[in-house]
Amino acid sequence: MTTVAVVGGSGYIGGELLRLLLGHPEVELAAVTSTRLAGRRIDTTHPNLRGHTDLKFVEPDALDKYDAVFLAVAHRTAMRMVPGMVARAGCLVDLSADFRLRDSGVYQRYYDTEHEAPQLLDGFTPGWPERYREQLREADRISVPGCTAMAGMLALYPLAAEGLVEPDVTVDARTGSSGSGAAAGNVNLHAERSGAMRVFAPLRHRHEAEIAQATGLRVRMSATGVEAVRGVQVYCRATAKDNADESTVRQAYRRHYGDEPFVRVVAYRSGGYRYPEPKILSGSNYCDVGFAAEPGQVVAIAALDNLVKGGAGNAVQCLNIRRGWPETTGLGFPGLHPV
Amino acid sequence: MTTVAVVGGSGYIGGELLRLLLGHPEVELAAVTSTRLAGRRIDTTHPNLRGHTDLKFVEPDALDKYDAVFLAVAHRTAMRMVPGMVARAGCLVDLSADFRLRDSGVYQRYYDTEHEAPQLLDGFTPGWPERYREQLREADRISVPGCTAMAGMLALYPLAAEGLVEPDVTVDARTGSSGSGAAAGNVNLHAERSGAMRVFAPLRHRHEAEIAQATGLRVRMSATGVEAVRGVQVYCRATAKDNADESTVRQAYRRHYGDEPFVRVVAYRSGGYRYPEPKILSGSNYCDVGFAAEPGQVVAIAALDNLVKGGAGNAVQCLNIRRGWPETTGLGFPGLHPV
Amino acid sequence: MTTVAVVGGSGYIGGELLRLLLGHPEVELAAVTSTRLAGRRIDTTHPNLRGHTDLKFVEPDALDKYDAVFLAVAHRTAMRMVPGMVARAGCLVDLSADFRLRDSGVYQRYYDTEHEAPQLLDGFTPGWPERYREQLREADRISVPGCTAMAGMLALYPLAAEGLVEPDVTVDARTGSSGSGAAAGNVNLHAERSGAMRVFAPLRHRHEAEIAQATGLRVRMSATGVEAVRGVQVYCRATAKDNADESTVRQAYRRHYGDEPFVRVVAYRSGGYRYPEPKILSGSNYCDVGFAAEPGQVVAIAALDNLVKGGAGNAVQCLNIRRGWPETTGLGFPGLHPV
Amino acid sequence: MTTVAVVGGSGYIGGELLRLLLGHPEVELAAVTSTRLAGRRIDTTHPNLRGHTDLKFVEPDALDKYDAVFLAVAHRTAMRMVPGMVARAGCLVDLSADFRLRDSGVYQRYYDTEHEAPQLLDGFTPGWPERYREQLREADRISVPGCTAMAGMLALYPLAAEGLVEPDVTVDARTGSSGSGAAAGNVNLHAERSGAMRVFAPLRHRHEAEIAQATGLRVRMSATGVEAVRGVQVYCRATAKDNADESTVRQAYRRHYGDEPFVRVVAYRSGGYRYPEPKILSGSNYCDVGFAAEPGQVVAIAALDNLVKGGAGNAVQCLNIRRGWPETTGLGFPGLHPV
Amino acid sequence: MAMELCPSCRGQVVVDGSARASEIVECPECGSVLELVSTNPFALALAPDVAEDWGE
Amino acid sequence: MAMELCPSCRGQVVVDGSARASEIVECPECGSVLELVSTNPFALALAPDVAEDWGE
Ligand SMILES: NC(=O)c1ccc[n+]([C@@H]2O[C@H](COP(=O)([O-])OP(=O)(O)OC[C@H]3O[C@@H](n4cnc5c(N)ncnc54)[C@H](OP(=O)(O)O)[C@@H]3O)[C@@H](O)[C@H]2O)c1
Ligand SMILES: NC(=O)c1ccc[n+]([C@@H]2O[C@H](COP(=O)([O-])OP(=O)(O)OC[C@H]3O[C@@H](n4cnc5c(N)ncnc54)[C@H](OP(=O)(O)O)[C@@H]3O)[C@@H](O)[C@H]2O)c1
Ligand SMILES: NC(=O)c1ccc[n+]([C@@H]2O[C@H](COP(=O)([O-])OP(=O)(O)OC[C@H]3O[C@@H](n4cnc5c(N)ncnc54)[C@H](OP(=O)(O)O)[C@@H]3O)[C@@H](O)[C@H]2O)c1
Ligand SMILES: NC(=O)c1ccc[n+]([C@@H]2O[C@H](COP(=O)([O-])OP(=O)(O)OC[C@H]3O[C@@H](n4cnc5c(N)ncnc54)[C@H](OP(=O)(O)O)[C@@H]3O)[C@@H](O)[C@H]2O)c1
Ligand SMILES: [Zn+2]
Ligand SMILES: [Zn+2]
Repeated sequence: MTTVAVVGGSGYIGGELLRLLLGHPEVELAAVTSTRLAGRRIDTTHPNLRGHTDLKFVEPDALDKYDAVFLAVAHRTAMRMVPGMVARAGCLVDLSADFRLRDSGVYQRYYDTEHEAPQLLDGFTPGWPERYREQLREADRISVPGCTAMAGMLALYPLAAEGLVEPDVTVDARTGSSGSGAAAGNVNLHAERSGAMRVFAPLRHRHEAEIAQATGLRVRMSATGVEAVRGVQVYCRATAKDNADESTVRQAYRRHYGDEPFVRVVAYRSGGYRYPEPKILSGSNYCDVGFAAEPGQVVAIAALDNLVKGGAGNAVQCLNIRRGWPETTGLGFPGLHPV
Repeated sequence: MTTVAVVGGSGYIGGELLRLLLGHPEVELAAVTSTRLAGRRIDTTHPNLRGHTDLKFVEPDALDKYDAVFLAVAHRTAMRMVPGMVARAGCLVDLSADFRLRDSGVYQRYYDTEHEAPQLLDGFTPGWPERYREQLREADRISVPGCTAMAGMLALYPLAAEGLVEPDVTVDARTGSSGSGAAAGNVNLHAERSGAMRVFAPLRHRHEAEIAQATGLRVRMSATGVEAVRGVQVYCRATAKDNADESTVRQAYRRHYGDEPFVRVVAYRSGGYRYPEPKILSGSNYCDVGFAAEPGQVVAIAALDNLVKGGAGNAVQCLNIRRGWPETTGLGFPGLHPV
Repeated sequence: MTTVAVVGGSGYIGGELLRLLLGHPEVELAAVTSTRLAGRRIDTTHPNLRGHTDLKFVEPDALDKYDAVFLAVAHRTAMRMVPGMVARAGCLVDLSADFRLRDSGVYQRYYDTEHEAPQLLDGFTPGWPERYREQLREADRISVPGCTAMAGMLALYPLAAEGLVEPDVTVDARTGSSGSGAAAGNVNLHAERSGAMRVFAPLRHRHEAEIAQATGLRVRMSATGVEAVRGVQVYCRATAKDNADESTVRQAYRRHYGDEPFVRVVAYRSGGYRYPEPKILSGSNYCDVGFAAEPGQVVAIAALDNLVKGGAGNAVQCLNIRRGWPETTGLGFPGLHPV
Repeated sequence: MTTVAVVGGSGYIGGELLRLLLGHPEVELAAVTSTRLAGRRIDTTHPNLRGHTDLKFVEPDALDKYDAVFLAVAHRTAMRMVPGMVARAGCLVDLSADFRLRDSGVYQRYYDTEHEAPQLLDGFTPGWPERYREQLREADRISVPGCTAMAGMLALYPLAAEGLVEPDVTVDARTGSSGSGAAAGNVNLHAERSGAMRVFAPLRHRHEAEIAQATGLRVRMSATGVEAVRGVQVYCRATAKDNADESTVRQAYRRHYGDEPFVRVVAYRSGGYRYPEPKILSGSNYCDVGFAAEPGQVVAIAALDNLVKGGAGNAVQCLNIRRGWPETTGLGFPGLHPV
Repeated sequence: MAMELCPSCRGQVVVDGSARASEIVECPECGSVLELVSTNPFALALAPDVAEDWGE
Repeated sequence: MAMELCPSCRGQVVVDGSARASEIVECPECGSVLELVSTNPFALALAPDVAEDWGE
């Protein structure tokens, strides 16, 4: 069995990692850390795990060595931890923003923080199976993309790679509340957040840097919180190049995703689910991508569960690749309908 | 104009009082206090009031004298404040629990706190227009019932008063999240509270003491938080006495509420709104009461907006009575459909 | 008293007109029609009106003459009705799409229907108080803009009028379920529509034609249904001209809206409500507009309640202007917080 | 492989059966019927199954013979179908109400319909693993309890069996919208049903007959629709016998459920999930049961996903027992948090 | 205009003077759909019910 | 069994060997409802659309 530890297990991404790892046939969840809740049972924080584990949180200092370690802590905390963590982890998978951007200058601009371990940036492989599958087979340091970034990357990469669109694109994200984490404050009090359409980033959403890096496009990104707990949807607009139309776009998506276990092309003629819909993906590792076009404009839409394909599920998919297991191991839940 | 001050204006009840008082033709809102936000604009906390006022919060110490003062602070804080407040207020209206229960022993049992001003209890008139209208015309100290208590009192009083039910009754409340106030903590984070059916009080909900006091019945009360921001519904069961049936119950409600401006009897044969539904009451001062019966059992149902007829609206209705204005003044909003 | 009739009173816009007109001090609601429900009480369909009216629906044929008639029927039905209706209405206010577009060719393209009364198009004044106030004072045929169109028009008109943006703009609308009306089918079943992020129009949303006509811009518009019953928010992107920046944009909005009773500029530094938020506008006639800018791009955001400023409220505001009453008459509800 | 057919596969219970059976390692889903959608792909109706199956609906007449057949059709339809179905099914599992009640007179009273196959009633084994495990090992006709009935039965059976409560109990159910099925009408339109607290059965909810039959208690049951798509919670009150208190109740639950794979006792001292919460059970086959007591009164609470442990999941659990497979086969999803 | 009593809940039902036989009237208190079975004198009876099935 | 191309999106559509003329087949990629206009050889055409009106 592959031994695994989760650092920052009390948060939302941490909890989702625990759910997936406890149900993973090849993995033994050996340790879960929390600074605030050390000594407390995990299922006190994550009630869906009652009956699935008797594990308790431990202090980060109490960590031993493991075949794989997942970091589910906030940015800044991650980069401070990583140098000391690499010795403990056969494979280190970081879910924070700290090792996603190659350029520490861009990181500083978007995160208002100087990078504390820029020398380690090159050592990380993007946790993006659809594009870095080969490299992930041997990667011992993996940096998982942000949730809305992952959706934008999957939606736009084929269009960029095939030269179907001009470089300036816009990405408008719609997101549920769990994307902000469990440590969120007053603005995420239910009475304030419920039923809202809250434009919390009208411009310059941090994930635009990741999408730009991944696709080579010039990305302008916004984000609006809508009523949902899980779920991210990105609506992307691009100027069509040459004769890019729905047919050429569909073919591009087929080529890139036809064999992918976790990306489905969803662009149907009719029905309430004709384009990517996050709610039927809750708990599943799918990213659905769709499109529409009219003369001069291509629209790409993607949806995923921010905690699964936007985070923990994607991380487990990377581990599966690294360890040579079938990529879908432990990630079989298809999503619900109705939901 | 009647000058009015609101103490504890930054909370949910406080905000609702501000909305109603700013729109009240006879009232001049003269001061609003907050300990945390003194000096800040009111509309920073209550964005629906943008364009309606330029008032800022002031320290409680900065209060002068007013024709009426509304206390919208937490229990315990209220009873500490009241002795010093009576001199400043022509009419003092308290929305906390501190002066609702005649018996300070009962108060101690339910609120785990010794009453600090029991000698003042007798001086308060219940803020219950439907039953204390005459007394309210002259009342200078008014204690407004709790939100779920008000619903239960309106549902059960006619049944008790007319001897239609045996003394043991159960009241099961369903409530939205604003009933917990703006200072609520982690459990009311949107990702935790959204879509929940949270039994937060399986027994001994505090408001059962108020309903028992109001009706003379022996009340067992529970409360479950459901997905809503505003709204309370109580589902009450009682054993029918003699031949109490739907017809006798309807007549009892007609007698008690036929002329009431803010209580409607809602028990229809069919339709999605055949029984009291909180969501169409949001923002309105209505309490809708309904019923059903089968041999041996009478069911009474009531719904209201916890911040309006369950609090601030009821308080304003009491002020209207005290000042001799038409009781509906400033309380004309009917509620929305669809909503 | 001004006598008023509502045609198509059983739908959502119809119901909202009834609520506003019943509460309007200058108006006597004389007749309400429904083909399906003639003879039935209005409050059976609109339960929030219980206790406010004993009116019943009547057949459209039973209409007499009235000072004002509001048409709240579907498009196509409206244009068939209008020729016969003009004789019955001192002032005819149509809320359908049929008389919004000057060019019947554009209408045909977007609505897939040949216009049946194109000769009447010129006789309609846009129901857009902020721009057509003077004309509305004398208008006897008024066509009220679509809900998302109104939001887009209010957001973009100042930018277009002041030459702050290039002509190509995109508008991405987020909308609640009531925008689809009461006659919607299976896709709007609660279990399907709840919690969704449904891109129902990835391109070519019908209202783009209205916004283009209103502003002279070239508009590409999409629409996504999110979890809400009422509420529309538009997120608009434009390329900045010259040195348009946040300061010049704010000044433009101030000039256009500083004196408007129902448009507020909402672009604050911080807080959960720093940009336009539909939920606090539910039931109110406000449209809040906001903005953000970075070099080369201007973002404009607007929010409103689709049934109020996006429909019935706007219609009543137009009637107020036509009849020479204070424009805010019957439209005083400010919106709720929390909600 | 065990061949399986699902009759009535286009509905909500049908769709959930398809999800579970497609993911079941021992089962081959051979046929799925629909009268309205014969010839159409299953994933057109159940978008979460895209990529999981290319099956199409077939006419019920087109059915062959199968090791197991699940009936997911409405009541009345089921009892008409069953006589002709028994020859096609090695094991016939009915999810309708038609074969749950032993007494066809009780059936008639609650369902307003004369039973058309009362001679078959005795041949059905209750689809209630926790109590009929031994009989289910050999059962070839299984009748799965109703969703809220299952919750009530699991909550109350131990109390009744151990003589801890008096016979008169009340059960108040709170339910999401999927319990009404996909064929629901106007009252379940999103704009009407969203955010509601709709008492659709103030008394005499049909499932009270099943709970009474299962426990020997005299049950009075109500049901209120709240905002959720999946999820049922029952809040049950009973009069304590002798010295039944929280300790004796907990022990009774331990004895009955300590070894049960799908029933957890959830009654904690504190936290937002201290009592059974449906939302963390969405998609899982758990029923969580909890309790509270005060002198004279015992409260029992249970929660489950109406489509899983309240229907399709329970049906699959019964099939697992019948076929001698581990009872948890294909039912491993634990539920999500946050959700 | 006449004031009649609803046969279901005995609430007051306003019957318009010009109402014709078999016209439908709703009781404002209980919502029962009533039929005017006679006009001289006025008499109301419950109109046949459309069954509502809420689902489970 | 034959593999045909969807006339709308050119996706692969599986046509069962026993399929009869005018039978309806759905394209798994774009959801178009297609009609088998001929069986020898197989040919698919878009079936007449049922218009969807989403409301405003
Ligand atoms: N949420 C998403 O959708 C998502 C998706 C992809 C990646 N990520 C990334 O993954 C990382 C973790 O994100 P997250 O959403 O899991 O954040 P989170 O829920 O806020 O948890 C992060 C850490 O915050 C602490 N924490 C949790 N609850 C708290 C509370 N109530 N009060 C104070 N501190 C609390 C915990 O550390 P202690 O227990 O040690 O105190 C926890 O490990 C971040 O770097 C984020 O950018 C998030
Ligand atoms: N909510 C209801 O439905 C309801 C109904 C009827 C009666 N009541 C009663 O009315 C009173 C007020 O209730 P409420 O719901 O308005 O409570 P609340 O929102 O919690 O406000 C109460 C006080 O708490 C402080 N506060 C507000 N937000 C805070 C935050 N984020 N952090 C810390 N402190 C904060 C404020 O005082 P400072 O600004 O001075 O800090 C405020 O005056 C209570 O006695 C309650 O029992 C409530
Ligand atoms: N909804 C919005 O946000 C909005 C905003 C601005 C403008 N508008 C426009 O205003 C007009 C009315 O819109 P709406 O939203 O009020 O539409 P709606 O609710 O669908 O009502 C329109 C008409 O449809 C019929 N109807 C209502 N419920 C029905 C049902 N359950 N089954 C069958 N027919 C039913 C009614 O006519 P009968 O009673 O005669 O059968 C009603 O007058 C449209 O032209 C729309 O474009 C809508
Ligand atoms: N929903 C629950 O929570 C639940 C739980 C336990 C047991 N049950 C029981 O399981 C059975 C099925 O319940 P269900 O919730 O799955 O019901 P449902 O969704 O209404 O489906 C039942 C049948 O109705 C037809 N149908 C589906 N959608 C329709 C539409 N839009 N218009 C018209 N007809 C439509 C379908 O038959 P065709 O495709 O042949 O037309 C389908 O097989 C019932 O006996 C119920 O009592 C339900
Ligand atoms: Zn009646
Ligand atoms: Zn196709």
